[in-house]
Amino acid sequence: MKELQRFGYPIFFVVMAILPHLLNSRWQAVAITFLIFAVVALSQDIVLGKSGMFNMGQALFFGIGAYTTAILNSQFGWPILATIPLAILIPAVFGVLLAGPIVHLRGDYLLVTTIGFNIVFVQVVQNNLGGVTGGPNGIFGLDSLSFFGTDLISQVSVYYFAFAVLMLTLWIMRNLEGSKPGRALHYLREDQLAAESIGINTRIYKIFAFALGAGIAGLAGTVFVVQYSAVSPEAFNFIQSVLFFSIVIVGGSSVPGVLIGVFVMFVLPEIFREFATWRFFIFGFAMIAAMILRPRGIIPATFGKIPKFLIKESNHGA
Amino acid sequence: MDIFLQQLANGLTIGSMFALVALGYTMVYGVMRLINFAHGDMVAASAFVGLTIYTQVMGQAASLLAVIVIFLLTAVAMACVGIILERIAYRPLREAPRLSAVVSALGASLVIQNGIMLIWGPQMRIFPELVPQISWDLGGVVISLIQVIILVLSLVLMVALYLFVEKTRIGAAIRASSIDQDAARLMGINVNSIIALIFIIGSSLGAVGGLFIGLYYRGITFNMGWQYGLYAFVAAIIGGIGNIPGAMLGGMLLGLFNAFIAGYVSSTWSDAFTFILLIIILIVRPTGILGERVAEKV
Amino acid sequence: MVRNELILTDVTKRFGGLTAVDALSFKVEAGQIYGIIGPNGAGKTTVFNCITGIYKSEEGSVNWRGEEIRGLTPYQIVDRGIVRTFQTIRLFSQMSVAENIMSGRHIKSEQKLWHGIIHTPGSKRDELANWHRVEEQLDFFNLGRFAATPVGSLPYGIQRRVEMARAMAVDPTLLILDEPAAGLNDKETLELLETIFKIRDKGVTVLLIEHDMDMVMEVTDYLTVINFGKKIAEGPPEEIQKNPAVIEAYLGSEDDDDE
Amino acid sequence: MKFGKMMLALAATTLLAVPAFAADTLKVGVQAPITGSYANEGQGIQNSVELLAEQINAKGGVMGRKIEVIPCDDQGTAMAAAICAKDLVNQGVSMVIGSYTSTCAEAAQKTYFKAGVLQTSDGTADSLTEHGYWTFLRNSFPNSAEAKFAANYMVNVKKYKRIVVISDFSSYATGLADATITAIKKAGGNVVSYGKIKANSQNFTPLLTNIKSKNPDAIFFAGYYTDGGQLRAQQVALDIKADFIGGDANANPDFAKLAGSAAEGAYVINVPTPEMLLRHCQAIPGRLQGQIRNLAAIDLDNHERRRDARYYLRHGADQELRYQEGR
Repeated sequence: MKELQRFGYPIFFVVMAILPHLLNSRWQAVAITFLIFAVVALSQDIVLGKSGMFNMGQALFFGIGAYTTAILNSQFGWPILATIPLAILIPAVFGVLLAGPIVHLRGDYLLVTTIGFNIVFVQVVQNNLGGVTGGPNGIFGLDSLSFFGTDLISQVSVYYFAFAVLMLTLWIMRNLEGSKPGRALHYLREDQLAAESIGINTRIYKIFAFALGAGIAGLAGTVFVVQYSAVSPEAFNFIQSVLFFSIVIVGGSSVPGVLIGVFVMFVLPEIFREFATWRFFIFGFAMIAAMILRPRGIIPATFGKIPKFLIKESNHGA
Repeated sequence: MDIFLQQLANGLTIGSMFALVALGYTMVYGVMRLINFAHGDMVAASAFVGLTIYTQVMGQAASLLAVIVIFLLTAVAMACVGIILERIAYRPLREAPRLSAVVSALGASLVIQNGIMLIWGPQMRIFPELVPQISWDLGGVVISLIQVIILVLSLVLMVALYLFVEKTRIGAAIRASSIDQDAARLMGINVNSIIALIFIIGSSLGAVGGLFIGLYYRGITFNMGWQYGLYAFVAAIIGGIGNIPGAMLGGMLLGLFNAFIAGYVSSTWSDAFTFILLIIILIVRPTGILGERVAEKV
Repeated sequence: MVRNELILTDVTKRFGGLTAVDALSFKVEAGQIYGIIGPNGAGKTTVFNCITGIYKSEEGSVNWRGEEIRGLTPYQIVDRGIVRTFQTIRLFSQMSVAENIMSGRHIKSEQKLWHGIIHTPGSKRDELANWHRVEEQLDFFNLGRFAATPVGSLPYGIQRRVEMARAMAVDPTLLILDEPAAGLNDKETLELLETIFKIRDKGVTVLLIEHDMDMVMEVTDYLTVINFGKKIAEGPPEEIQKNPAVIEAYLGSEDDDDE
Repeated sequence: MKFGKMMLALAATTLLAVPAFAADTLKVGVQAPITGSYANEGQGIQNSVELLAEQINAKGGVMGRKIEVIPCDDQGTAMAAAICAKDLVNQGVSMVIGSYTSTCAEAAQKTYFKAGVLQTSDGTADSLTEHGYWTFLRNSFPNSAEAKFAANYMVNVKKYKRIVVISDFSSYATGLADATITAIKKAGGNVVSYGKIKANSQNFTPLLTNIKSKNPDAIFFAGYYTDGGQLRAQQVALDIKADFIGGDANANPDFAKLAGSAAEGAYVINVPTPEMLLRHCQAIPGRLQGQIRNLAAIDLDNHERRRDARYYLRHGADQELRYQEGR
């Protein structure tokens, strides 16, 4: 495990950095979607894995981010890059507004409300609210990303943009781990009453988790727009939320776990396209088998990130 | 006024189907703390099984007796599937974190849904008109025979289930297991059998629901289970999950919401309004309308 | 300078038809080790829950340092220097001992929410300083060698210590212990007594519920005895021991189960 | 129906297939929702194309080259469609048939255009042809055309005074419904209500009860036959006397099976058979540049003697076609 941590990340980064040059355009597209999904799954992990809140509506925030970028670009002609702050901020604000009234709900009740919000969102965009969401068709033909006048059209450049966003997300996740708010989320996940009784305002931190998760998912939404030059309601429906939910649980809510989860839940089905109609039948069995073999996920969440000076000799187990 | 009554009748019909399916969720949840996401697909599967029994076993005989036999055979078949499902997908995960079992259930849902597609094909299958198309016009309110059958039979089944759980020894064992499995085990209750029984009851009720869908709407598709599952699950939550009368109430309410919102407010926004209403209910009553029947120590 | 006094006046808590705590009044003075005893189901833990904000009492007042704290949330009460442990240990069982104790530093830490996203030199300093405070608690409770061990895998007695260390990490003014000796063997109980005295010597007022009469008599300065939610006696331990009402209340109810 | 469309699609694309490179086989991609909620249609597309390819190969292929079919599952989602498009292009297809939904067609269009791969689609969204990609060919008429026909028929032929329009939430159905409403208003007709149903949700009585109170004399349904049949059945069960007019996606024998005895008297707007379309296409100068600007719809009511929709669906509506010229 320690070995994996020491060498795993550098190897991962190096492989990911050279990956697009080894792939043909189909697999480049898969790899980009992998990166986008990884970011959304990590944002879901903040809410579901780290804070233990049963959220089955993460596609909502992903969608709000994507639609924010798409609408600003198509209606107001903003360059994609300029939409990024709002694509983060607006989902985050929604995260606060929507989570505020519901975070006191326990487990499955929270689950239903998040599903509900997701369904409401899809209906809102389908019904073309305000005439800007493009209805069931979505919004097409959006601009590509451009840096100071240079359009980044090629798949490779989109890949690196998505990769940069993933790196940013990983960096935020790392910062979160080693901070007071990050630990607070762990505490409330483990035992909410104990957390309250030790002085943690769990409500604020729950909302914080939702808002942070929403902001990151929103950023992923922008990357989605860059990749597909389009948004449409079905990309952000409840089934997608179920996918992100499953990714976190199958992977186990650690960062490598979530990345492997995205690979297993998204890339593997792509690899096994040849099975055609049998694909999801087999995939369902695989999900069951994965949970039975690794009930806590492929790589379970690890705690115990404590400063070295605290670790004394004769450690018990650890 | 007659429109109101008509919507009431519509709502109660669909609501009783939701309630039947919701009972499957709530009973499993009550004992196992598991959201059995595969339940909706079991409902869809039962409609297909019922149709196959009609065409293959019954030789397309259309009589009251035939319908009853279809119901019974389907219920038995689905009960077996339910037990197998529990053995394969849930039993190994009893000690695992709760959400692992939920993902296993999602996997099972994919298996069943795609299994239906592989066996019966992706196209819509159509039920014969097994129930005569009779309807009565009661002063502007049209009620059909099948609606009456659905309503009455659902109510009978629900009351029977309620009495079974509340009044019988086995029912007491079910309730005991849902409060504390370990304590129930110590009291000599075979929790494994209770769980198997729960799956038998839940799946059979789901089978009845699935056949109702087939008989009433007649067109069945392999992926129709999702939405019934989702609505029934929501109904169970709204009523207070683990709570049997709660599931019935939740199902009925959801049916009525559906009818009145689509009928009076806006069909374009029916889902949005329905879910906003449900979220508001949960904000006001955080453990459902009737409260959940799950003990938790503070 | 306000005195560190906790004054309960006519606190009443009902659950449906049952009155768990009935017009209870008592006063804990600064520097005391104050005990609340009573038979099973007497409402002791409910009193604690009312003080620490887990329940809100229907009537009466809970006054801390001259401020009414009835109706505040648990974390607001912790912010005012009152911290508690639980009868059934409530630790963050998958997390290490050090992380558990660090949770006590939460309220003292200067970090803002956005420090969870971006670290600053200030937040890094704050983080390190708090870990050093954790180290102090590890040493004080002799838990140093378990620092990195997940709490859930430790024996019960050590878990009790971790829970107290976590509470002490808050730097409380008033420490509330709910049956701290429950489940401990004699040796561990003795250690516990010493620890409680050491905590008092740090200037922390201690309020505890205990079932074990011997231990209570030894450790407390002052006692309140409750039964069926009502106070039946109060006074120093040696007086309480002789009180006929207390003896009666305890007769035949010596079993040690939790309530 | 579907099979017919496929035949047309294949024929149309092979017409244009320029033997640019001398490969042994002619690679034909099929981009279709093989899994997901349109699995039925998707698998239908795949099977039809494979069957056709077999038949054509049995006769010696196209210009001496055998057809090789390469299917790709777009799951009905834009994301998977974009991946599919790239995959098929990589595998060297020279034409792609399918993508059942407008969304998927649109998500894939640009990739095919850049690679110079011909694409046909059942997508009816008007926007599909607005980019002007020369590689894109419709095999369905755009919504606006059917809408014009339907509106004209309802307002001027049948003289309906109170029309209700129903669609589902799909882009096809909403597009058609919106276009139809516009066309009805343009023709001076009166739309009293516009309702939406959720596809496959089966329970349409609440909406129908509401519609009943509006006393319509016609219900125009822009969705698919799977819902249309049930909608019609429930309409009759609720004793709503209005005429039922289904959009072209209702033209499926299962519509009548689903509606059961209620199918009697329902109208379905239909497109002509592929042979007719082809005949028509070949007359277009410039040879299929852009799109097939063709449509026709059948006025089922012309058959005075047999008003039963079931009859037409069973026998195929290949007689007495009334063409209406596209733009």
